[in-house]
Amino acid sequence: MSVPAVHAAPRTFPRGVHPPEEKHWSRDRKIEVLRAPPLVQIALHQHTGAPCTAVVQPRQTVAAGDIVGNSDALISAPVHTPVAGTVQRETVATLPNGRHVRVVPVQSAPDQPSPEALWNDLFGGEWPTDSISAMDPSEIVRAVRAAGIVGQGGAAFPTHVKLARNPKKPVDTILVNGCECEPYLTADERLMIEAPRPIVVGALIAARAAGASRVVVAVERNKPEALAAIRSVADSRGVEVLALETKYPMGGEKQTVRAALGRTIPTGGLPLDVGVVVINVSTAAAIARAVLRGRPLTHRVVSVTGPGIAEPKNLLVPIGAMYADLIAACGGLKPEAARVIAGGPMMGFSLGSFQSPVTKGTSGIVVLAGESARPPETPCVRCGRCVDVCPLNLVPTRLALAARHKDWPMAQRFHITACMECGCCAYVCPASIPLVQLIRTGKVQMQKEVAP
Amino acid sequence: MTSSASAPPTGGTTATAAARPREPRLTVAPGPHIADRSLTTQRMMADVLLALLPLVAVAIAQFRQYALFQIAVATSAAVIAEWVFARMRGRPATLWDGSAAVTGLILALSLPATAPWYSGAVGAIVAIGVGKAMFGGLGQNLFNPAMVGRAFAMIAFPAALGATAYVNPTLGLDALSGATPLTALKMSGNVTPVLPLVLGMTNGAIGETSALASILGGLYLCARRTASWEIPAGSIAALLIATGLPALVRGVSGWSPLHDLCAGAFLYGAFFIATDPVTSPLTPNGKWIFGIGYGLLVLMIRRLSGYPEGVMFAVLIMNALVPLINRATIPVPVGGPVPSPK
Amino acid sequence: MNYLATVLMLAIATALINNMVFHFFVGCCPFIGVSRKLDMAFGMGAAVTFVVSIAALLSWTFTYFILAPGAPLTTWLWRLLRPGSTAVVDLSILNYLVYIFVIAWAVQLVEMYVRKFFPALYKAFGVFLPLITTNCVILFTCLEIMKHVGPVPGSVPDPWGLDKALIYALFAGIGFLLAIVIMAGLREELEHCDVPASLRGPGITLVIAGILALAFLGFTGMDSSLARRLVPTAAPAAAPSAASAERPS
Amino acid sequence: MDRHLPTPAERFIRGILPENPVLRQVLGICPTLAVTNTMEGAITMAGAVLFVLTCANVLVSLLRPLLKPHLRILVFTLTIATFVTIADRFLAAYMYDMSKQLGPYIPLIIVNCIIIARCEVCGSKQSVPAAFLDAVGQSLGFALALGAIATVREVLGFGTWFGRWLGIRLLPATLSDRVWAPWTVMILPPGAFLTLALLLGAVNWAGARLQKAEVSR
Amino acid sequence: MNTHRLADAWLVLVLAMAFGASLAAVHAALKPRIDANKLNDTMSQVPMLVPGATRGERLVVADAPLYRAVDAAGMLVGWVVPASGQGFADRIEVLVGLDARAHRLTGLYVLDQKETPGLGDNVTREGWRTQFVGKPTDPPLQVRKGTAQAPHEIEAVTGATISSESVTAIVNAAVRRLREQLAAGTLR
Ligand SMILES: Cc1cc2nc3c(=O)[nH]c(=O)nc-3n(C[C@H](O)[C@H](O)[C@H](O)COP(=O)(O)O)c2cc1C
Ligand SMILES: Cc1cc2nc3c(=O)[nH]c(=O)nc-3n(C[C@H](O)[C@H](O)[C@H](O)COP(=O)(O)O)c2cc1C
Ligand SMILES: Cc1cc2nc3c(=O)[nH]c(=O)nc-3n(C[C@H](O)[C@H](O)[C@H](O)COP(=O)(O)O)c2cc1C
Ligand SMILES: Cc1cc2nc3c(=O)[nH]c(=O)nc-3n(C[C@H](O)[C@H](O)[C@H](O)CO)c2cc1C
Ligand code: SF4
Ligand code: SF4
Ligand code: SF4
Ligand code: SF4
Ligand code: FES
Repeated sequence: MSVPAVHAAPRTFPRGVHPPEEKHWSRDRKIEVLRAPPLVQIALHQHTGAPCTAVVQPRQTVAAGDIVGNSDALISAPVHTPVAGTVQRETVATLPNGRHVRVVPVQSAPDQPSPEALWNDLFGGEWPTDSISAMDPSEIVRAVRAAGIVGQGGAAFPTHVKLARNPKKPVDTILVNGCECEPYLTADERLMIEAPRPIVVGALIAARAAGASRVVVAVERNKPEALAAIRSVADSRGVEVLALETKYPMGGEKQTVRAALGRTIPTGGLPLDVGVVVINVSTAAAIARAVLRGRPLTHRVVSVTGPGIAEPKNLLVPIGAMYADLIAACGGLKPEAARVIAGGPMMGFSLGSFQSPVTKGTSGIVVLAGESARPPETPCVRCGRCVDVCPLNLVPTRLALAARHKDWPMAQRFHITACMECGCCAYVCPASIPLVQLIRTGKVQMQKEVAP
Repeated sequence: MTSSASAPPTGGTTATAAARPREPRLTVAPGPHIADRSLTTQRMMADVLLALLPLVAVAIAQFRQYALFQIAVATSAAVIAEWVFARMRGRPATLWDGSAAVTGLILALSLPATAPWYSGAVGAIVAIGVGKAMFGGLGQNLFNPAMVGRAFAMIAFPAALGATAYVNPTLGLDALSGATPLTALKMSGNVTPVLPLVLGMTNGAIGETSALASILGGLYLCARRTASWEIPAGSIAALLIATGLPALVRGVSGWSPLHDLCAGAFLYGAFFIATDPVTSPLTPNGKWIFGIGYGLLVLMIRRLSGYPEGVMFAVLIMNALVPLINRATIPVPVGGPVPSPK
Repeated sequence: MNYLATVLMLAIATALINNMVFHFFVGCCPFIGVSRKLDMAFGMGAAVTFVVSIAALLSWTFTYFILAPGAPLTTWLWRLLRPGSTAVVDLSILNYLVYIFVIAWAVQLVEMYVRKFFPALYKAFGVFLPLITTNCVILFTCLEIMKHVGPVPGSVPDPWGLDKALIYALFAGIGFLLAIVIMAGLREELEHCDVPASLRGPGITLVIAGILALAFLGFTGMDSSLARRLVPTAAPAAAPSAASAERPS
Repeated sequence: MDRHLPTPAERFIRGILPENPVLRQVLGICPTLAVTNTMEGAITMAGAVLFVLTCANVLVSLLRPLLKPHLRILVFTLTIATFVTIADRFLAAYMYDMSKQLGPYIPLIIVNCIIIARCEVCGSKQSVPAAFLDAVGQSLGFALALGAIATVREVLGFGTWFGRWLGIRLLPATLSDRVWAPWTVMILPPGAFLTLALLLGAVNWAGARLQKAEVSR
Repeated sequence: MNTHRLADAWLVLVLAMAFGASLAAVHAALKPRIDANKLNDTMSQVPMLVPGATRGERLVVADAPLYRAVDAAGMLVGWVVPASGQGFADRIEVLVGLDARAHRLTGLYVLDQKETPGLGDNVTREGWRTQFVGKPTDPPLQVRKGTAQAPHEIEAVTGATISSESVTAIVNAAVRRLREQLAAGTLR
């Protein structure tokens, strides 16, 4: 496979939208370590793939980093406890996306490591690169799986699956996704500024595992500080850093690969089909941690931000902490708060209850204020603005219409299954039609009704 | 469940948030949670009315009380008809989205100054009743309502809306004493100079006389993205190329491509009528095809048919082709079509 | 007059200006009944175009040689039976009977032929063929052609040769095809519209047909001005023919 | 043999409204649209259909014991074409004006779906009286529909009703056209389509109303 | 197999015979009347189109019919020329009346037209047609919008210039044809 020259990369992709960035709420807030809450709830299914089953018993005491759940399936990843403490009876919690999952609650022991110690253990200290070239790729993959690493960019796909070599589909490039194109969110940005080293080293380890000769870190142009921080580490290690146009959804992997490498991922395909593995910056750091320090994925950075939260912050939180804990740590909601969103405002889910645990895929909590509700829906005026912005060149209004009328031949004619639910179409629709929601339910219903 | 009005509400259920004693009112709704609010349906219609102001101004300057009369009759008839038909169908009143006023005003501006009261009224009632309500109301009509109404009125009252209706020297308005530029060309080969066509000093339908006013309003609409620029661009390009190539070969004498551009309702139609989002294609490619088709049809009807102008017919014929255009221009998704399951 | 101009004029006049559906109202039943889906509509339109051309060929031939007043074949036979007779033999009373059987026979023939030699084509529009026997587009076209067939010079205004009859039929079919395909496109769109219950189906289809008929009025006069442009010597506004204004007698 | 077939009287009544060929079955649309710009045209066409349909239906009913299935349609067509020719010649001889106005639409009765449909549904199955009354009922229904459409079109389009035969003028000829003018469009094809569409809509609407009223009772 | 089919079809054959016979009877009974109707369309106009004429005599010249208008004594008083051409909507068919030497128009009648009712079909109105009566045939007639000024000008029907021009062009062509034939001596 020929590798296109770097300067051939367009640094952007066609269509897409430019929502207000709104990063100022939290971009300058240093990452704070959240003290371990008295109780954490570790979801047994926080990734794409098969759920785990608990491997601990109630009342069993566990140390921080102990395994709590595991599965034999290929597409799955174990879960670990972020705190030392006592296991309690398994219960069920509802994740923000509406999925009901089994959770293992762990009551935190009174003595937990200090914030500084925790930070140093996870991101600080030295990150040597000299041993990487000697590592055994399958060994890396095994370590990544054992650490329970799944994508932290949103989809939460088990990372070891992506890194495992497939002779039919050779990988030439590891693309580290530091775009963070959702408005408001700043977790990845802060991590790049404060811990560039593990990110770059993790990417190099991933490249060794996947057999890639090239490592590229792609960051949107609106994060100059992060770009500089990554460059200061990357340049000396042969890692390329690319500044991409600021545009939503630049972080979607189809768009990132197109903008950074000039390659087009086929519909229904993966970056793998064009010789690329895409990993999020936090994922990269987690890989370094797992391989070099043997630490599982137990903590992640979460932005708690927006005009409706008292003190916007970037928090390093134990996976399993409750949304309520995070909100409380940020001074609580302001009275004018109107909507609380798990994730970014474009693709995230609004919360009805804060009694949900943070999972490996949680990137932020955005609290909108004031008149944030979308205006009421009116009839589609066929203006075609949704068509003008769809990054995948679909015709959203037709997809929504087909979904609404359950006209599956029409839905297929307009390629409904290609939609990645990015929300650009609904964002611009002058008639406030819930296009993404219609398309999403349409896809599910179609699958049920036109069984092969 | 066939009606779009019965779709689930987008904002609504108030969550019982247990986080704080002060309990803000929180809403739960599907994403995206932010919206580009610079353009709503209502805002689009307001934009059109705003962009039509220069045309209205020229109309009033030129045709005085006659222009005011046409605008008053057609616009109020359209708005009243919208209200009545919405009531008859038991649908929520849709007056405030402003689309009926746009239809009425666009229709009014396409009438001759001296058209009798019933032509505007019948035109507006047919526009809203047959052109819009029968198809299910805003957003669902397949033909441009204003042009449906105008076509009906024009064929119903050919003497009042046809070529002869324009010339009326007895009313004491200079603007009404000569034939319209297109009629003058068709009937006696007289060529009107370009400048009066641009400024709006000729006879014609009250809103069509000034090319400049149409361009000003039209550029505003395109800049606001209320109207798709591809449609006027395609139609103007098609017209200029189709008239310009023969002119290059034979040379220009008298009636030039510029005349074709500025005379009659071509620009008014290209910017305000062909761009009706509801009745034009969805994709940029489709919009180009639509615009080019409009331009060529106008030219063909002007040159070859019994009518001096072809805007209305061209728009209706292209409207009829929109479903076929939409079908032929389904874009290929980035990354190619969805692979068939196998 | 220039032959090409004649053909072009006849084609435009037949397909667009005097469109079968929008001007003459013939073929309304299939136009309403078979225009719900685009592929069906196309099949129906193609089948009609095909059959109407064949029916035109047959009916012109029958009319010219056998049925019309003074038709050569009939006259010859009559003279054979009654040498010396000078009467003008006229079988035109049988016109309608003959046409309807010619059409029925042509449909059968076409069906058999297409099924045998063009199975793909048969799949596309074969199902419509039997329906076409009672399709008035075909009969109407035969009747229009009949008006222009007169073996005796001067017996009809504007007599047509077989070529013109065939062009007329072909474009009559194309006009119908155009109308039904446009309508099908619109109706597929309409399936997702909130049309009042009492107008769904035939009602709204007729409303659209009315609007299309309005739109097609825009083509009025195109044939004659095209002829004038192609043949600049023709008199303004009209290309008068010297033929009689009489009906065939 | 008559398995719950409607009685002759029922046949008659049904043809007029409940199974009106145009308004309920949407058959015979072409002549309905083509000849209804004047009442004279509508009534003449309805008369021709009455003649052809009655003769054809009765004859088919008479022949019904002899009909072989595969030759049925052939016999229908032959019969209909013959009676249409007779009607056509009769008009040409005695109502030359109307014959010129209706032109090809009289011969088109041959392929009119109403007639074939009646021969199929009633003539070939029921007795002569039933066939006769069915034909008359259907023709009256046809006349009713044509008359309704022609009334709307002639009154709006010309301002007259039976203008040529009876000279009834509803709009004074002296009315200034600043006040009101006849609608030429109603005489032209668009008016025909729209009038029939609205009439169908009105009939459906009234039908739905009646049904609702019955259900609630 | 074939004979079997034929046996099946006896009803059709019998019917065909019966229908054929009845049609022949209808034809025989009505044909004279129908023919008279058609001819009358034209013939009954002759006295109106040519003053002094009482009847027409049908000729066919160069494959086209033509009528000699003769008075009661059988003397030639003028000609009636059938002619047609394209109008606004469809063909317009007219009869043109001329004096014996084709110097003046003596009448105009529109046999058939499909122009727009209320507009183009005003060319059939007597008020408009009488303009043609008495017009000299040289130079050819011309349509004028507004009031006619020269003797060879015809006022257009308001709102229907195209129909007016069509009729005028048809008349001019008919005149030209008759004058050519007179000049060539094919007619007397
Ligand atoms: C619309 C859209 C926007 C996305 N935005 C981002 C982003 O800003 N940053 C990111 O890391 N991943 C983003 N993703 C996820 C990426 O497509 C991709 O899954 C991820 O970068 C892979 O890395 P991971 O497996 O480590 O999460 C987005 C996905 C979608 C569909
Ligand atoms: C929007 C619009 C559309 C029009 N469409 C037509 C048309 O399709 N046909 C036409 O004859 N006149 C149309 N007109 C009117 C002509 O532009 C105007 O009458 C022309 O200048 C002279 O035409 P007339 O001789 O029919 O008066 C339209 C006017 C407007 C404002
Ligand atoms: C519905 C309609 C029907 C028309 N019918 C005719 C017609 O039959 N004959 C005609 O000459 N012009 C007809 N016209 C008018 C022509 O378009 C053209 O404007 C006219 O011939 C110009 O004549 P004027 O200059 O006298 O107005 C019709 C116009 C309309 C709108
Ligand atoms: C750019 C633009 C152009 C429009 N043009 C028309 C028009 O030509 N005629 C009309 O009836 N409505 C027009 N509308 C209003 C509206 O789209 C119309 O009433 C819908 O067709 C009704 O469903 C326009 C609206 C916009 C935004
Ligand atoms: S943006 Fe909204 S209103 Fe416009 S076409 Fe798309 S769905 Fe319809
Ligand atoms: S949500 Fe789907 S249809 Fe809408 S813009 Fe994104 S990819 Fe396109
Ligand atoms: S059989 Fe043919 S003509 Fe009759 S209703 Fe059906 S489609 Fe129409
Ligand atoms: S039978 Fe033929 S002519 Fe008659 S209505 Fe049906 S489609 Fe029209
Ligand atoms: S009635 Fe016209 S095709 Fe059947």
